[in-house]
Amino acid sequence: MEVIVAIRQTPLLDGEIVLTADEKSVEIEGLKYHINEWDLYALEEALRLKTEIGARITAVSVGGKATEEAMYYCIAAGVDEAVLIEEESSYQLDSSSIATLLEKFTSMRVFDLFLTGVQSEDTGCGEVGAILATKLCVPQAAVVMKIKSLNPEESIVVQRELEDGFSDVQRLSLPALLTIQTGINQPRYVSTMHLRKARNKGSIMRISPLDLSTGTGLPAPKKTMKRAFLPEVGSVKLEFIDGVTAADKAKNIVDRLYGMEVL
Amino acid sequence: MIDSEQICTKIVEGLEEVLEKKYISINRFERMANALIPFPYDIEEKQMPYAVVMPRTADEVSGIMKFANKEKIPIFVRGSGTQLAGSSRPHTHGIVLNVHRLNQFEVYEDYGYMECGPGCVVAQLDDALAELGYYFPFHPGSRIIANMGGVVSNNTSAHMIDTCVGKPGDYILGVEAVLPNGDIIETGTKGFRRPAGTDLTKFFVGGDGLLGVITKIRMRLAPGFKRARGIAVFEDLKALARGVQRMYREKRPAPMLMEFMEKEAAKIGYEIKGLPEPKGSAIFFVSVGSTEEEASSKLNQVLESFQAENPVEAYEVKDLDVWEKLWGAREVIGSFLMQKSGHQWKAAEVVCNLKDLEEGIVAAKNFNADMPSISKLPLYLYGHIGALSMHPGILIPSDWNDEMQKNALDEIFQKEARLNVQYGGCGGEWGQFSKRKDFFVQRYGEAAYAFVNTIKKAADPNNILNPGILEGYR
Amino acid sequence: MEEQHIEEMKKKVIEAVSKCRICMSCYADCPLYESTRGFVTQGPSGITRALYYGIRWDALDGKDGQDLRDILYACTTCGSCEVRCKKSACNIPLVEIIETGRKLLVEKMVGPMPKQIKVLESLDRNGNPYGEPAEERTQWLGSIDPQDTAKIKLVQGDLKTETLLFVGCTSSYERDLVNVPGSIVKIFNHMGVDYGILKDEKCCGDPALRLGEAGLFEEMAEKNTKVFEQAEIKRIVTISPHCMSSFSQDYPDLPNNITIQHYTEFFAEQMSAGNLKPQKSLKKKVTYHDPCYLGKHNDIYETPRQILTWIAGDSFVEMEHNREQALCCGGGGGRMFVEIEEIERLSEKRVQQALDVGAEIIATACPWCYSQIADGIKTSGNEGKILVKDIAELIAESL
Amino acid sequence: MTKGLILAIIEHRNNEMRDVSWEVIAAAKDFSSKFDLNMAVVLCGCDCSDLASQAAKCCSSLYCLESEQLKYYSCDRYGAALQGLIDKLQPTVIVLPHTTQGMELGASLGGRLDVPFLPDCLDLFCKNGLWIGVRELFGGKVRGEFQAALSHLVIVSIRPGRFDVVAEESVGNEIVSEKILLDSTDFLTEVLELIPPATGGIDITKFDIIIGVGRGVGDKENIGLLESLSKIMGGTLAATRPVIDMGWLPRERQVGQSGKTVKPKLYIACGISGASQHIMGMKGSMKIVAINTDPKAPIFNVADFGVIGDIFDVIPPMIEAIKVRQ
Repeated sequence: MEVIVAIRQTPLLDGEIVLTADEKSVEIEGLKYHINEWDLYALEEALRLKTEIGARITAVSVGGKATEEAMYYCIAAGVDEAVLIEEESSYQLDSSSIATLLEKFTSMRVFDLFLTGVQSEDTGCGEVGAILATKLCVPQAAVVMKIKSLNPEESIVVQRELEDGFSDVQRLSLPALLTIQTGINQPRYVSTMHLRKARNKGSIMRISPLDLSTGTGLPAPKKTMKRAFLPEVGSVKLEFIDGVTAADKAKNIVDRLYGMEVL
Repeated sequence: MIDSEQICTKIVEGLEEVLEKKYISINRFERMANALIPFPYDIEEKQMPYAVVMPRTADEVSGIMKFANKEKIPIFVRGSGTQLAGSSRPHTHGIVLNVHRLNQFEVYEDYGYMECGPGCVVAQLDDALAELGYYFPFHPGSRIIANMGGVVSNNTSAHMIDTCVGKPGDYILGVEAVLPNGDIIETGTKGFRRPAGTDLTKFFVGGDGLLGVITKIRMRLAPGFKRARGIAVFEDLKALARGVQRMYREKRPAPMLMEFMEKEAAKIGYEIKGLPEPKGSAIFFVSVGSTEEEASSKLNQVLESFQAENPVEAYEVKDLDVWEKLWGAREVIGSFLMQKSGHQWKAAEVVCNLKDLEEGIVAAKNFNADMPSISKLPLYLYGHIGALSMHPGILIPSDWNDEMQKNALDEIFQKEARLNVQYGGCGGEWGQFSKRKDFFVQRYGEAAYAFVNTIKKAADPNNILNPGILEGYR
Repeated sequence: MEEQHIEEMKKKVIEAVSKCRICMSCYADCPLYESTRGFVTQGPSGITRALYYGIRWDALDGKDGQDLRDILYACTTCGSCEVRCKKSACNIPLVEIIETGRKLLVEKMVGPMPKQIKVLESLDRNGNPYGEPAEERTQWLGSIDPQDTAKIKLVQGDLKTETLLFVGCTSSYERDLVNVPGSIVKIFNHMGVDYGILKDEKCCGDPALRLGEAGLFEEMAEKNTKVFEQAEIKRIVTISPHCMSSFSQDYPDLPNNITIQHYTEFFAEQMSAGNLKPQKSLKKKVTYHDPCYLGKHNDIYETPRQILTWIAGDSFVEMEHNREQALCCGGGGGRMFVEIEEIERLSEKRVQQALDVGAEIIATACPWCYSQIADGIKTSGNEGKILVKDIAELIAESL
Repeated sequence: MTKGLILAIIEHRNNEMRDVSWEVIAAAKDFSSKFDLNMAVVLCGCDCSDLASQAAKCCSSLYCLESEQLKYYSCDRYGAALQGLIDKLQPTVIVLPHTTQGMELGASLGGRLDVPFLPDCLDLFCKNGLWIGVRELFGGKVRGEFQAALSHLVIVSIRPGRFDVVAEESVGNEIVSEKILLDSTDFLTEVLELIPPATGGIDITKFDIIIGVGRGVGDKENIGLLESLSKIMGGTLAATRPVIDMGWLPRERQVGQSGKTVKPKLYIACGISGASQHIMGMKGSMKIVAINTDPKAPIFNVADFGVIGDIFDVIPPMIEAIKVRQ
């Protein structure tokens, strides 16, 4: 059974977010990167299928040199093949361009199951999976929290997490695409020794976007970020409770709440 | 793996009402761990328990037994698992009932007795009672971990000399036990005068775990003793044996403890403890009395008997440090030899009669001479000579495969049986069945063995409780 | 056949465990067995035999792998079982076997416990196991006596120092422990010792090794060793026994001309040399809790007691379980980072043992023991009846 | 040049209209007047006539695509059904709520029609013929104006809870309902069942006072502190998704997009940074107090009162203060 899992490296969110001089986007120089949290769960789900039914796993990512680190992580974690669609300015690509590149790549191979994360921590669009499935004309299910059963080469039954505690169960014929929700499994810890071995001996299959016959260079983005700004914090009604020590603030907030008979 | 999935879940569901779910484990490693015994050859597939349960009360034990009877699933009771005749290893699939949580302990000084659960640890009780000035009859080598349920079911004397303090069972006033069908009964008395006529206590104290699960033990609080300590070194084993024979024939007061170490063993022990090399086999013994003087006078009477066999030396040890070293010497031999050789220590229990002790001690010294697979292994002789009990200890290589280890063990138990039958003695420490069933039949005959089976069949028609112990196994 | 180093680990475990005679004596001293439900796999030979069969049955993956992981990571690695096994049985290296099992499970991507993964990530990213920012490492200096901080040499770049005070992560970041490094700095300055503290001190790596991440530990050890060599350090004084134990027992190529000392060793030396004399003697009854990584793992039992006798004279009392028999506080072996169900909390039992000898202060010499015992005092409702103090605090208060 | 059309796709589940549907109709109304567009609403389902009449009360024209095959939402069925209507109506803008259904449907329609899709927008405006959506980045710490490429049609999904619910006005309700039959051969998915939320356990929506537990609590052991605060206030504990994922509190206490929506009298957010998925589930509370060490945390965007500080320093004195008053 052939499983492809899409990975993306996103900047680490802790710490100060700084805008570029032209306020067109976020300053990404100097930010630390890690694998998008949702994609870690998708990768783990793929590896679970490998241990349980011997599926063959290919990890694919669109990114620049920095993304090599994520590819070595996937190799260390146990994927059979790591593919990097090398594009240094990948941070400017929007979801549909990435989906198009992935579609061109995927249509060159045979696959039974394609896994992506529901969305990425930074842009939070959650589009790539849906666009890709539509372009590949394969059935899709979003926000999957459990693979209930799998009949290789035939169909897969998944449970999807909906709002207000609802969930639904869908059967999809294979090949199919799933977007994976966090909490579906417990991602493994990849040890330093495995990472070191992957970096020394692991091999990343590199593809240039141009080999993906997208005609004139990179696919045109469907949306581009024109301006970025820091939202002024606090709603109009926000009042910060004053007080020198935490204890003073605690007492003041309790007094205010009693004053308004909320308590 | 056995297709035990459904059985395990059936057990968990069946026992859910009986005891807290978190004390029912079907974790594969916990099930294996409850089949561990001091013979560390691998667990066979058929010995893998389905589940482990840890009841806290007699009612829970009763519920478990009733369930097991209904479902025909064997129950194997486990305390610390240190019994040296292999009774703690399940012989077929079943449920292990671990008594660890049945560890209530209460001292009723106004009644003059204490009550404890089978899961109490021997050393903890011993220390607690010693602090209150009471005597504790159990003193097995594994006291720091052995459970009361085990020592009482075996009625094991170990170091304690029967002729001085009797069997530990003599101090037990009564028990509470759960029968194989789940009924809970109480036996014995709350007074000191134990029942004349039928006293069901005896079915459980020294019952080899055949007829019921002990859930409470009531034991008399006997006053502690004052101690006097002595040592005697004899040129050769025969002289040592004659000394002991003389002690009994000259009606000397029997000591509470009387250990001996044959020269080779003593040499190692003394060396480790930094004592000068012994000039022969040594006896260390403790005489007891209600006062120091009484203990000392008893000790000296025994020394008089020893003097008559012209020992290299024989004297009362006044200096406690020297005594600690001497007594400690005996305890370190086992670990020292194992650590030096990386092999594992296995001992037999040869018990002689008084008349043939001289011959018996020599036979014990050459214990492994005529046994095919263990004759070339090093042998060290020590034991509780005051009770005419001797431990020929052998170092079995730990890299021997399972089959070779089992053969070695078989030969040890076979030779032990042959000598005990020859000298009319019997094991007083590790129970009568499991790996030693053959001795019982050779010594007491088929009729006696059949009689035990009849009692077992009556009490446990479905053979639910500890199957395999009575049948014995290789 | 798996990679070579995994096969080696398996072989090492099988060989070591097959020497175990299963005499079960180690259960008499195991704090885990004593404080949990009392399953057999919550005791030393049960844990090692579980690993043995995990390898024999090739059951290191999936559900079995996770069960084995939960068994192996519950152990506090206190070493009490090894003390017992050496004295009365086969001297099996039980802790080493358990830690080899952890390394095996980490390489098979089954270990460590889920909660401990963020500890390893934080060690790698921030140089401490608590997820605190690396640049706030010396922030604790802000909350101690300014005269003391003024005299401290913050070692950075090519600055040198002969004696290094290695503060450690817990003493640096744990807010209610700030008095411990504060006291040590006060004592150092009181004696006029020429010493430095690393500006960008990083964790010694001990938690990584205890959790079985040998590769990460090697990298951290290598980096720290370079820093020590570059600063031409001759003596490292640590606040935590875990750092001292790691430097002296686990660091592969620390130059042997560097003396590694726990601060009690250094202060005892100074006291007997007359450079450090307690002025005020401690009136309150004080007892001493032996940290496992000071006592059992490094045989340092008498030095801390010497200090306490100097300070408290005969109001220093011994608990029933002391030195090799001391009860573990439950914090070692990665247990500070994961919650293991305790039916009877070890820290509470230890507090009770102190109260039983009438102690008003429990002195110890390890930040983890300190937090565990402080917690035990709170949860057992003994606040006000007894206090936990680090020996450094007592020394500082006696000057 | 005839006026353009904005088409709103509304959602229902378990035979009930979802709140977000009223919000999306309100947004469509707002955009249609702001950008001078006609407006229509479309509802897919099977025998949903009463839902249609309900919706029709608030919009002038409503299309109801009915088919047994549309009983449950699945991406390919709804996509196929809507494509027919879209070809017919040639809308300029399609707007739908950014829910699990909306995000999937919007993106796949975008892929299917090869038109731009602006997901999870806080606002929408138009500058010389180009549509621009305001979106959040980095969990709300930054916002960006995303301009869609020039196209005859743009699909936009709007952040739930961002627009107020539309008021009912009895407008001339022209309902165009069409029974449609889709070619089932190209359906490769089948919805087997819809599972309602697990009953039993505590229903946090019933409480007036809720204490929200976020990742800032640090460890399961520290939840006891918040437990005592909620007990003394007579409230109950709720939690964000990461806290539930780590198993510190049961699933039924999860507030947010994939958990419950609560509207208590008082919601105290402890150590919650304020991810949009969580804010969605609690922003309707009457009074919101947020306790966080980071003054820039997005939670303060919805809070009435902000307490800057560590919850371990603030909450114990709060408990004391309340004890004193009781």
